[in-house]
This record gives sequence, C-alpha cells and structure tokens, in this order.
Amino acid sequence: MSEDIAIYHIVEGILFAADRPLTVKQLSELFDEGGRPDTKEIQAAIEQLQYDYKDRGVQCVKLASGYVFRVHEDLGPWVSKLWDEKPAKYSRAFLETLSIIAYRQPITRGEIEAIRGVAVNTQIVKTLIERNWIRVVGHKDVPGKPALLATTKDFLDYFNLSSLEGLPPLSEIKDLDEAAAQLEQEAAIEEQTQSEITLTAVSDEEPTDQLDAAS
Amino acid sequence: MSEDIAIYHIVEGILFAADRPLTVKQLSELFDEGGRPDTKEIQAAIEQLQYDYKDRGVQCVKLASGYVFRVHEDLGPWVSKLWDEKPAKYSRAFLETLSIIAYRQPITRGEIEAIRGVAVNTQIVKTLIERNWIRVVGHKDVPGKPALLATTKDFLDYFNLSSLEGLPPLSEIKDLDEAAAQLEQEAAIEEQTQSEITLTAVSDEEPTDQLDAAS
Amino acid sequence: MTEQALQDELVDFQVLVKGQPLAELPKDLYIPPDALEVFLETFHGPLDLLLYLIRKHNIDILDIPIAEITNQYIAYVEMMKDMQLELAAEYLVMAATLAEIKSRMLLPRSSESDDEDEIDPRAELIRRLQLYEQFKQAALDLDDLPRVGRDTFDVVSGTPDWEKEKPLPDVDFQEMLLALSQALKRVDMTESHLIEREELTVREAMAYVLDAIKVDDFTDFSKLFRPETGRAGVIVTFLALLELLREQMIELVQAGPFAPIHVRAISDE
Repeated sequence: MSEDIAIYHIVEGILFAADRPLTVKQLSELFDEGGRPDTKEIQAAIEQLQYDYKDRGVQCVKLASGYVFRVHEDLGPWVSKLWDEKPAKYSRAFLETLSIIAYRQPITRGEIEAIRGVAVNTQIVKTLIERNWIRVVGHKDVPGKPALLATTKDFLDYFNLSSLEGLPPLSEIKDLDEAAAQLEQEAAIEEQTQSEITLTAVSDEEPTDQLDAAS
Repeated sequence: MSEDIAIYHIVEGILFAADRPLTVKQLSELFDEGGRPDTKEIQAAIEQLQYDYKDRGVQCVKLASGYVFRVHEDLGPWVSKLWDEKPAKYSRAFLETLSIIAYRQPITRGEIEAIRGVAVNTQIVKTLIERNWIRVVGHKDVPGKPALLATTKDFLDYFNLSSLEGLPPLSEIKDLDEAAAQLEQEAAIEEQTQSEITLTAVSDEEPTDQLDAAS
Repeated sequence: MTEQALQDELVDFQVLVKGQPLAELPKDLYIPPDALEVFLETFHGPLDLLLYLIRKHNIDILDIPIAEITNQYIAYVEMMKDMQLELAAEYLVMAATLAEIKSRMLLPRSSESDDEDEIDPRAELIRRLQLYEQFKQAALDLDDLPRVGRDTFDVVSGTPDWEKEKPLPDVDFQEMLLALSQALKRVDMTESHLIEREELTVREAMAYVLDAIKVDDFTDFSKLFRPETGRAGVIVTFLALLELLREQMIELVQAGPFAPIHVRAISDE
C-alpha cells in the first residue's frame, strides 16, 4: 500500500473493521479534519468498492442504517456451518422414553407411562418420529387402538448396533448411574496424569464388582 | 455469483464471516463430505485470495492459529478511530518481560530476572497469563521446581505472526571471548592508557570509600 | 529541591571524569527537579541505568571505563535515595559489583600468570549489559510489530439472514442407558421382570413382523421367516407371531387344511 493512501482504501478498511453499518457522514468523520474528504468523495469511494467487490464472496451493501460489508448470500450453506452452535441436548424424559421404547417395543404410550410413572410428552414422541428413531408399527387392539411404537433401523445405526440384541441387559443398567456417579467423582478428585491410570483402574474393577453383586 | 461456486469464493466468504482464524483443515470441514475439496485445493484457494487482496484494504494473513482477514496495518490511524478507546500501550517492563519469554522460551522467572537485572513484576506475569499470551509449559528440574513459561498461539496471532520465526531478529552480540581477547591485546600494547590513569586517580577519591562501605 | 541544590549535592559526590572532578553537572542532568524524579523512575533496574550512562557518554560497551561509570552510577543511586524513590535492592548489589570490578582492575597485572587465562574483570558485566540491551531492543521491536487493535483489526463481516439449519442434538449411548436406569429406579423394581432381556429378541421380531405385514393386504406366513436368522431366529419369529396373536395385533387366515397361511395386521379402525 502506498504512502499516499487512497480514500477508498481507507473506507474499505473502516467498513471491514466496523462492527456496525456506517453512513457516509460517519465515514467522513473518521478522517482528520485537515484531510477530510467531502461527501461526494466518500460516495465515489463506496461506489468503487461496490464495483470491486461485485463478484467477490463479500459485498458492500447499503442497509437502512448505512454501508456494510456482508458475506454473499449464496454462501449460506457453507458459512452457516461456522456457527453451528452445539446442538441442544435432549431432556432426560426424552432419553428415558427412547430407551423404554427400545427395550419394550412394540409399546404404546400408555405402557411407557406405566413404566415411567409420568405422562409421556407428545412433543417427545413427535421428535422421536421426526428423527426417524421410532415409528408406529401397528395399533394395539384395545379400546382406543393406541399406536404401537418401535425403534427403527436408523436408531440402531445411530447407536452402532447391529440389532436390538446389542443393547446391554437391563440387569446391568440398573446400577449404571451409581457406577457413573462414582466414576465422575473419582475423575473430579484425580488430577492430570494420574487420572488416566486411575480411571482405567476404576473402570476395570469397582463397577464390575458392583455389577457382579447386582446380577 | 454463479451456480457452481468456486472454492475460493466459499473460502473467502467463510474467512470473512469467521470470528476466529481457521486452519486449512477447519476450512475443509465446512464443506459437505460429498464435495469436500482436498488440502491442496483449499491451499490454492487461499493463495488465490492472498493474491487478489494483496493491494486491498484488507488482507488474508496466515497467523499461528490459521488464516484470517485483517485490515491492512497502514490503515490503523483511521480505523482505530471507530472506537472511543485508545489502543493499549504497554510498559517497557511488560514488553521486555514478554520479549525475553518469546525469545528465550521456555524460561523461568529467575532466568528472566537474571537478564533484566530486576525482579519480575508478578502483575505482569499474571496479566500475560490472563491474556493467554504466555502459559506454564512445565517445571524446571531444579530445586523449587520453578514454572517454565512459554508464549502461546494467541500471542503470535496478536502480533500478526504465524510462528516464532517471524519475530524480529535479535540484535547481534559481539563475541565476548573475541572482545575480551581484543581488550587484553589493547591493554598489553598500551603501557599507560588513559583509563588506567583515570582509574588510579579515581581510586584515591571519596566514591571508593563509599563503595567500600557498601560492599 | 532547587536546581542549585541539586547541583551542589552532585558536586558533593565528586563525580569524576577521566580523573578530574566534574565541574558541571552532566548535560543530561539539567532537567527540572520534578522531571528528574520522573526521569529517575523510568530506569528499569541497574542494568538499564548503566546502559543509559554508557550510551549517554557514547562509550563502547566493550570498553567501559569502569571507574567513571561507577562514580556516575553511584551518583544517580544516591539521588534516587535522596528523592526517596523506591530503590530496588538490585541497585545496591550492582554498586557493590561495580566496586569489586573496579578494585580488581586496580590490582597490578601479575606477569607470572598466564595472560590467556586472565579474564577481564569487566567481562561478566559486559556480557550482562549486552544481553540486557539485546532484549531492551527486542522489546522495542516487538512494540513496533503491527498488532491487533492498534495497527490491524480483525474483520468479521455480517451475513444475510440465512435460515439456519438447526443441528440435531447428539445422544450418547451411555447417557441413554443412564436415563433408563434412573427411570427404572423410580418404578417398583419388582415390575422389571416384565422387561427381561430374554424378551428382547421376541420383541424385536414382533416389531419386524408388524413392519412386514400390512393392514389391507395379507402377507404369506412363510415369507415372515428369514432363514438367514437360523433356527433360533425362526423360533423367535414364531414366538413373536404367537405373542402378536395373543395381543390381538395380527390375524392369521388359512383357507383350508395345509393351505398357505396368511397374516394381516388388525386394522386400527
């Protein structure tokens, strides 16, 4: 960049650095009073930039509140992945419902409620069906003909199971949270390098003993 | 923009939209697996962009943690006016401490003190760590196990560097042995140099007594 | 402290240059006392002060006239003391070091000792000064590098309002099992015999059968059995059919003895 910097380069830098749209007036005020370009010159600089960037990935656009550089709208599919926020987590009720369907399929909502002890949220079932993890495989021949829910192949694929037999036996699951809680506790206590060794030791021993006792 | 969007336009849009530097790998991961360009293609796209923007008000620069678009450094005087806050100035002690860590890493506080001749300001080290410009990378195997300090990628990014090699070269130090040899030679040649006269003369004066008292 | 007082005091130090008492204050000391305090405070330790003295007098760092520099150094340190500036201990240590060097340089050179082994008493000080100067310069160079917020700025361009695809949450398998385990904890565990593992295969087969058959059309009974699942698979499928029949979810139709059996899901109407 030369010693004598062109107005449109300065405007370019300012518009790119700015965290807000800027009007011609605001742009001109960023120049020292001595060498302040007039409105026409700023306007000409903007037109130059709009021309320079017309085929680029960013463009100089005029919004209600001023000029701004903006990513070309065709690039949405790629750029929007940048801020793929970490997806929200499913609720515990969601996971419970899914796991009960997995183990008890085909099952009606009423039966899930009987196991969970609380009503099944309609939204949960809807979400599960939308995600194609469960589907209605039939209707139970009881009054009301409730839908029978079962898991899908997509469900198995997602969890890397070749069949439902790959699900661990329920007897193992019962004490799972205790084992998990203990693991977490151990992990919190342990520091840095030793933690790995300890974690391995813990996972090899304690939970197994517990599971043996439980089964 | 055409239907079939060029890779460098996509990379351009992504880099302009991103609020952080992106590596070639991170850039490629924003493409769908089906149409994911390989490293070479991404690299070529970046080179294209660096060429396209070389005379513009923003430039595609390589930093330690990836590629980023940054406003041309010559535009600082205008762009910095966008914000009311004046850019931070750092004290000499701060810059000296940081430089010594940058050039001599990994280094202990004691070693920094030995170079600067004064105690290291705890607040400076704290600030450097808080800004994530330096971090503790280990502990020296000497009594007291002092922490070894080193600079981070954030430090390099802040100073527009892609690696430590980009730091300005240290001024040369004249070889001491050589210098000492030369001095001795001179001393040998000169029978009665003026400095010796001066030394003798001074030794009779008061300051000597003062020094004796101090030592 | 007036300028005159300052000068008097400095004369008391008998600052010597080339063996002669300094008739005048060094040029660099002609500064107003207020500024002097600020000036003295800017020194970042003894090496910094020494370097200043050396540079101010245009002396080659490799050939420091130690006596002269020592005297000037002491004068400055005394001034700092008098102004009650916080004087780091390092300044006094340096004064002692300088004095030691000075006295060693006064010792007559022993002609017996090997000249090559004799080290210039100033060598270590010179080394430290050089090293410090090197980093003093490095700090200035670092300060000159284009840096974010002063010379260069991060660019973050806005985007049009794209319809953002909402990513689906991830589910960890263990997490799901944990949820189930908690659910099971809540219910009477005696009921858990209803969901025994043994039933799983049958239940899976039930789901399979329900999926394979239709409400409005009959499916060939024999087509429901998958030979690839083996004998056990066939049995499980059969058990599943019986279970579905018992739960009135399917109906079986056979036109006559030994005729093909057809299966149909019971309509939910």
